[in-house]
Amino acid sequence: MVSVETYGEFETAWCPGCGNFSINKAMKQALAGLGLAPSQVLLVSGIGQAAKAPHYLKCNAFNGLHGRALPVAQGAKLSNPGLTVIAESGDGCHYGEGGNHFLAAIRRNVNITCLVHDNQIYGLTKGQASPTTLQGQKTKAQPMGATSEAFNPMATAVAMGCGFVARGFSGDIDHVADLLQQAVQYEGFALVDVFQPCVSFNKVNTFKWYKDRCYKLDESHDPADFGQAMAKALEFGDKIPIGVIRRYDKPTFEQTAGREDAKPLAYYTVDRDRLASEMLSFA
Amino acid sequence: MVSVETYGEFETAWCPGCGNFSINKAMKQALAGLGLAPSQVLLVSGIGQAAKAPHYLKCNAFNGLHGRALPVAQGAKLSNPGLTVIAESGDGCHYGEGGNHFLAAIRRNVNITCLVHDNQIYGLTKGQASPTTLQGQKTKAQPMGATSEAFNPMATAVAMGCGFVARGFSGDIDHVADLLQQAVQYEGFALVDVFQPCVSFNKVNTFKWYKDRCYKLDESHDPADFGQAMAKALEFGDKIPIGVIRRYDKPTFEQTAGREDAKPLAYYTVDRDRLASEMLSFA
Amino acid sequence: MPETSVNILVGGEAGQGLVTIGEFMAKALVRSGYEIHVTQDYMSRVRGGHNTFAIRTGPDPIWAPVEDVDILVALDQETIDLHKSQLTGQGVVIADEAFDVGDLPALSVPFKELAPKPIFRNVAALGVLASTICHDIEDLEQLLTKTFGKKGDEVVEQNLEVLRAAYNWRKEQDFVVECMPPSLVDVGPEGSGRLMMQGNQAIALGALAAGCNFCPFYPMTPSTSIPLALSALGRDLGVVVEQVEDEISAMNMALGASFAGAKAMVATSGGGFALMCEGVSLAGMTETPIVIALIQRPGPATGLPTRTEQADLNLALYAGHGEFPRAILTPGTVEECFELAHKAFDLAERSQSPVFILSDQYLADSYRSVAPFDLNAYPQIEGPLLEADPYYVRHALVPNGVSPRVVPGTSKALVVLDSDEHTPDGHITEDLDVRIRMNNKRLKKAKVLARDMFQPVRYEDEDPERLLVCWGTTLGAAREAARLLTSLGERTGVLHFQQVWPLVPEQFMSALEGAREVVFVEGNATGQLAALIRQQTGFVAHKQVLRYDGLPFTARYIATAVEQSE
Amino acid sequence: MPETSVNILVGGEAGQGLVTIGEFMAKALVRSGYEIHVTQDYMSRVRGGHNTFAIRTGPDPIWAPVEDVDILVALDQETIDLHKSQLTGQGVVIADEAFDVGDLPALSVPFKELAPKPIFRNVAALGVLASTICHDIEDLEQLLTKTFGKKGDEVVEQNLEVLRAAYNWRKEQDFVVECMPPSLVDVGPEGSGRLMMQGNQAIALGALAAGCNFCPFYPMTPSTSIPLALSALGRDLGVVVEQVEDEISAMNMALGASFAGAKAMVATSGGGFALMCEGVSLAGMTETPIVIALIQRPGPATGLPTRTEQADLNLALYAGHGEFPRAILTPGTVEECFELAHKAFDLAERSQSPVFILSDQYLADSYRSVAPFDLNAYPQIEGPLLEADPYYVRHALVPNGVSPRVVPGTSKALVVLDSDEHTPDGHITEDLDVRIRMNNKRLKKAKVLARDMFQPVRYEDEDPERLLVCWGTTLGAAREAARLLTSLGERTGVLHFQQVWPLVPEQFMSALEGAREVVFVEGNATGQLAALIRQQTGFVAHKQVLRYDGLPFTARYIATAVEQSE
Ligand SMILES: Cc1ncc(C[n+]2csc(CCOP(=O)(O)OP(=O)(O)O)c2C)c(N)n1
Ligand SMILES: Cc1ncc(C[n+]2csc(CCOP(=O)(O)OP(=O)(O)O)c2C)c(N)n1
Ligand code: SF4
Ligand code: SF4
Ligand SMILES: [Mg+2]
Ligand SMILES: [Mg+2]
Repeated sequence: MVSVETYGEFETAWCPGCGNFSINKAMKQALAGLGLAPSQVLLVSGIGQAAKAPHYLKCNAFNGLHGRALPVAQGAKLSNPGLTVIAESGDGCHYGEGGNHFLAAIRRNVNITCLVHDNQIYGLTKGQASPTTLQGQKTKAQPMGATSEAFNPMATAVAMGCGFVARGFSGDIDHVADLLQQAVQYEGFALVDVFQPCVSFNKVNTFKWYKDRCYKLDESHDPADFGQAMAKALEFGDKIPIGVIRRYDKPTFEQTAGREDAKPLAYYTVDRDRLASEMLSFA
Repeated sequence: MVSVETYGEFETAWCPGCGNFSINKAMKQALAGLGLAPSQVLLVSGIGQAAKAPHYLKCNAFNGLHGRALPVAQGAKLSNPGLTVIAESGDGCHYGEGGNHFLAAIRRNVNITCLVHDNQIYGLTKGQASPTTLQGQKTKAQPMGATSEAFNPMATAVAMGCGFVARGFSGDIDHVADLLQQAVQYEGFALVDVFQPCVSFNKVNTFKWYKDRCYKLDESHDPADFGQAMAKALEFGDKIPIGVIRRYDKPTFEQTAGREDAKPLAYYTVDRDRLASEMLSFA
Repeated sequence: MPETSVNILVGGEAGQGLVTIGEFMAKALVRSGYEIHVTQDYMSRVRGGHNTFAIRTGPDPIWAPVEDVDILVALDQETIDLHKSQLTGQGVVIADEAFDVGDLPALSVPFKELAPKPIFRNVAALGVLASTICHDIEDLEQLLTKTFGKKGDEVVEQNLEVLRAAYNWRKEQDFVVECMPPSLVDVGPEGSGRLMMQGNQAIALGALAAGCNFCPFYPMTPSTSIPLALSALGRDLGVVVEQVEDEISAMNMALGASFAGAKAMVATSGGGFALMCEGVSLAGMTETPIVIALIQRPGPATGLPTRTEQADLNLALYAGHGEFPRAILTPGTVEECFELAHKAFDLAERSQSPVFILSDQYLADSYRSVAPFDLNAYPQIEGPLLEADPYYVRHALVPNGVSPRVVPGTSKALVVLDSDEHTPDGHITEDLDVRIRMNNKRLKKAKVLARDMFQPVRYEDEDPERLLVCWGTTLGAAREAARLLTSLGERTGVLHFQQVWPLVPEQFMSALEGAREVVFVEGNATGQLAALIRQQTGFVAHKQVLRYDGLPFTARYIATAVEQSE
Repeated sequence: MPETSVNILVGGEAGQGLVTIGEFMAKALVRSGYEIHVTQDYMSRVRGGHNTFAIRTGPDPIWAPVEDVDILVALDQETIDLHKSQLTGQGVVIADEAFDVGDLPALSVPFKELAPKPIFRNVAALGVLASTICHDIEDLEQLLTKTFGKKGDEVVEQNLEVLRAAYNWRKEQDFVVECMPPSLVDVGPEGSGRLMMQGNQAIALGALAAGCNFCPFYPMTPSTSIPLALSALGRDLGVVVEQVEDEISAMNMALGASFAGAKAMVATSGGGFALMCEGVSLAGMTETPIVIALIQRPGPATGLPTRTEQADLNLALYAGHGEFPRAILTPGTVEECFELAHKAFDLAERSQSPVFILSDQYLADSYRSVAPFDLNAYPQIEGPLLEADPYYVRHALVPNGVSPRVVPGTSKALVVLDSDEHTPDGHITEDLDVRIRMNNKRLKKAKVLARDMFQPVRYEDEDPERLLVCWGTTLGAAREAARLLTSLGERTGVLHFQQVWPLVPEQFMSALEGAREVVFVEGNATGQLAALIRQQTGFVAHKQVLRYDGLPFTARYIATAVEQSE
């Protein structure tokens, strides 16, 4: 039986008080709750503070390039549909450098989870604005304030027809764990954006800032309804909803491409006779 | 006085019957209508059939790399705020290879126009699915049908808070010209997506297909209203609205960054004394 | 250089169906046992412009294009105007009677009469052409029937009628025909059994034979035909070929797949590859096998998207930041495309490194007649291990640097990769002693690659006074040029690199030092292989023949350049 | 090698304020006329781990780091454990009294008493340190007052109090201090007037002096400090510095800006630059000037993000598909960072090509004491033309290949650029004769670059038996090593390349050929400059000293390696 302990305890390179610790806990809780052994799980990350997460959990891991977690995750998942694949990285990684992959992954709908540690800042590179940094917020690199409007990943994902869109706050570990479980169980691309206070560089969006604003969506919210989902996705001010904002079923890439039950490509062998007959199409 | 003729007549490399010709006409009409001399206009494109457009119009032009029209356009505009800058390219270029720039440009809100020749296909490379190709549509490269859901640029732009979002159909040149004029006059990033039948490779979204579906938005549509705009942005079936889907005012990048009336950087000279005094901050 | 060959040039606008004529004729010739060599020259547009499809054919092997044209099939006036100067003494023009052929020997064809609708014109042209070279009409009838079969009997019948009418029309003309000499191959009722295949198709087939099963791609001429062929040939085999959002994604997705046990490949060209550079470095750091088909076209930037060049050798050699080993294979023929693609997967897996197949538009699009490959002689390449104990570490420090590679998810073992410097277990580290050890480990794998490489091959004169040194697709023209130059007086041989990296000087220095004059022949402007060989060996080329106008080499081009610089 | 120098190593966890201590101390030393050489060694994390800030200081110029530590300021126990073996005979440890210093000579500081709150500890440590090297306290008081001034009088007072208490505490200890020898510079009431500046800051300043006014960037260690300095220094000058979505955007935006008349620059490191490769090719094709500051760190892939290496020379040399000219400048000192950055804009504009400034983390982060630059001696670089007639063509075929460059929008002229091959007017073409002419035109500009380049410079022994050849940031350590080796018996000199491309062999062959033993010293594992020089000249290095553990060279490292391989 797997338990939270199965996933080990590791020394991290994170700052004391960082929200990443809670997300790490939530991840262990979620995986344990799903009964997944570490060898069944693949965490793929990019580069950033959040992207170090796969090192702090027993699992298969591919800590790749900044911004490129999603392509790697999809490649691995399509090669081994049996793996539980989670692309876990920062807001800068997934929405900044990796923005184009984010758009494409939503449309492609491969059955993976995309977990975003959203601290609304670039942590590892010491405090520049990220796509989700609020416009006007002053940072080391933006002493006059961030010039661009903040990216709203929830609204964008909902507008693009993403089938599972959720938001959490690292301050509520059980809730994040629950969202992660739902995301993994959802058949298709599932986005989980988790607010994560960066104690070192984001002096605006602090634990208290989130705590004061985040409220949980209750049953009155129907994530199957586009209008309701969009309304909640856009709510970002004194009150910010957390929970499953959008959820509905649609065919996954695996289903569309007939690869749902495909055996891992690692077991693939060429059918020589068949290939020989294909070759004759050139005759 | 400038007129449509001011912009010249050119031999093109386009297929007879292609929707690009009409967009080219509409562009000339719009620029002439705005009274802009060719030397005041900069067309920036990527690579594709649509991206050849700047060669077929008298103007300043930067026909750059596939997918990279928007960064070039923004760089040029910020260097010379007096130029009318239009980033004109195909759906593959702007939404595919260039997807991350599309997201960032909306958020940055530099005062440029983004014109998309949307033929829902990759033309120049001979008929592969583009981001806007409908799911399941069969192409040369997707003989089993396109696997991803189609990208909805209108809904994405509206969800992201884009200030000007419009759609046209090359079958109605005057209307496209009008949209382009409004887009250029709009202060900020303006998106104009124009349906453009590709007679060579898109056998589904033909002239007739568009003609049968497109209807013009009338006064009853209020582009200032998010909900209405989103509803229209999502309408893509038997009926497809064309016109200005979304429009509202917000500060441009130039305004936020205090560069609205900046003189062209080409006239810039270093203020040596000032720089010398800045240098002393290292003492 | 073939004893006898006929060079047929079909020219016209894009969209006029010249490729259809060319492909039918070429296929018919292959089925009848002839050798062919097709050179496609087309513009970066969908309609209009001026494109050509040149079939050089005959009973003997043909290695390269030639300038001289024996039969000019002109679908438009421009084709006549542009190419009439290439017509040989025995040459003939096949053109619509409305075109102005001047006083050229011509078959002025009444296409309007022969083809009821414009759409049938190319079949009519095919009929006239086939008849002009005395090709058996039954062979073409079979081909057309097979090809149009799925469009229904009526379509087939209409096409056959036009074909016959055109074929017979030519026969009735008062026109002396030099028939092709008979082919040297036994042709049974099913044809010669030989295949008509392009370089890129052979790369796809070789990859499939090696076990390739994953290819994410972003379309880019002239590489796109590789994923398309992989998809067409491999769909029923379970091969995953998916168009993705950009080249960065293609490369990273391929690495994710390779990590998870797929045999992955990407295919692209210059600009697309430039975007993959960071990913190449990731492959180097994570020791993930990846095969990269880099099909060159002239740059810089978008350049000439549909033409040929050999200017990205340096890029392939140094792409990606940091230092790590790689191999670069450079096929010279369609057969080598197959063989080297197969080998590329072997090398990638055995060195856990990026391996390049560096070809170019000329060979990519060039059809040749090849014998069917004996697939059993080319086994599926061994993949990674499926089993390991739970204490497995991915980058164990083993003597040759190649650690046992296990796949995640097929055993209890945990497999960890990191783009940061890492300890043998794959976890991030900033221990600088470990850094040195891991960097050495990775670089050591260069030896594994060097031990098992394709030696440069000598062709033609074995003890020449003059040696033409070339790599990749220039082989054929160099061989023909060597024969031409030998016939002009100086014994000339060829040294061909079908692998340009790593280089093992012992394999070729005696050849370089044995010739009085060593001429490097490269399809670029700066002599990239010559510079590399100087860097590695100190040997300085005596002469260079460079071409960078977008067209492939010919024997005449090389011979003229060599003689002029005498 | 300085006659007398003191090496102070401040070590501790990230977040403990060691950089604050180091910067204050270094600044105070500079103001007092001392030379300094700061080496920063830090981990890729925000808190914890082990970082050091080493100040080597003395009255004479200092060129490189050393291993030996004279004063070890240990903010944590780990610093003592890791660095105690580096302590010299006269060395001393400054550490909290709670730490275990064993039998090392130590000042065990009662930080709890001296600093009322933990946040003041680094000021307390600063006080003890300054007092240990007999640095005048008033100087530090001024500095603290100036720095904390904007935080209010109370903060200033609190800090000053702690500083004084710590300073005086040390004085009361029974501890013999070897004071620093006096500085050689006249120090007025305003200090020495010298600047404390890092390599990257000097690059930014040099760029601004040249007229740089546009820098889109994506953050990447160790390059980010360039845009940050450009922004801080240039904001009021009207310079546009904007963080963008990715490096691809940064490069293309910079090219759009350059086209429109800005003096544009990008700054990045390995992986970020890999993403810019396609854009480099675009600059080459469109002949758009662009300055690229490529600040190296160890690869492959993410590698060691905060350490140093010189392994991207080949990448800079060959980045981008196709063939086009470029220049690569490799500063060896902070002064050269300024000078070469200025020159880079000149070369970029005069050759309409990409020009690289290739530095690395070591020099990027290294503070030095420099004299203020005489800005009037470095004029703003001439930009493109603002006027042309309406018949202007952008790529006119002129003898040296450099066509007059006009900006769009400032005259009636239309300016057209194309990434495809183009006619002189910038419009797309597939005319293959034009292709040859345009390719030749572009390549010809290499001559313009070669005519006006930085010659390699000789240092130390002018007629040495042994020559250390190095490039970029290795200069200082090589000079110190040359002196050390000379003192050990063999006359040793240095040849430093501050520009590695283009290379003009006449400028350095006599130096290479004049020495009995030529040793290439490079911060990479494969000897990239040595290979390049062999490629260009045939000269083969006799010996190589390579380092790739992420740390900068020292004289001892080089001398030991040279001697060991004897
Ligand atoms: C191609 C590339 N560009 C830039 C970087 C530098 N870089 C590393 S992490 C990072 C931002 C991290 O921000 P985020 O993804 O939000 O993660 P966080 O550290 O905040 O958790 C950047 C810009 C890089 N490693 N690679
Ligand atoms: C980096 C790069 N990748 C791929 C290509 C090949 N390419 C050229 S145009 C094009 C697609 C064009 O589609 P779209 O933008 O929709 O334009 P259209 O031709 O349909 O007008 C592609 C994939 C390229 N030139 N550069
Ligand atoms: S820098 Fe911010 S995000 Fe990174 S570990 Fe520290 S608190 Fe967390
Ligand atoms: S291929 Fe399509 S988009 Fe391109 S010119 Fe032809 S019809 Fe137009
Ligand atoms: Mg972040
Ligand atoms: Mg398109």
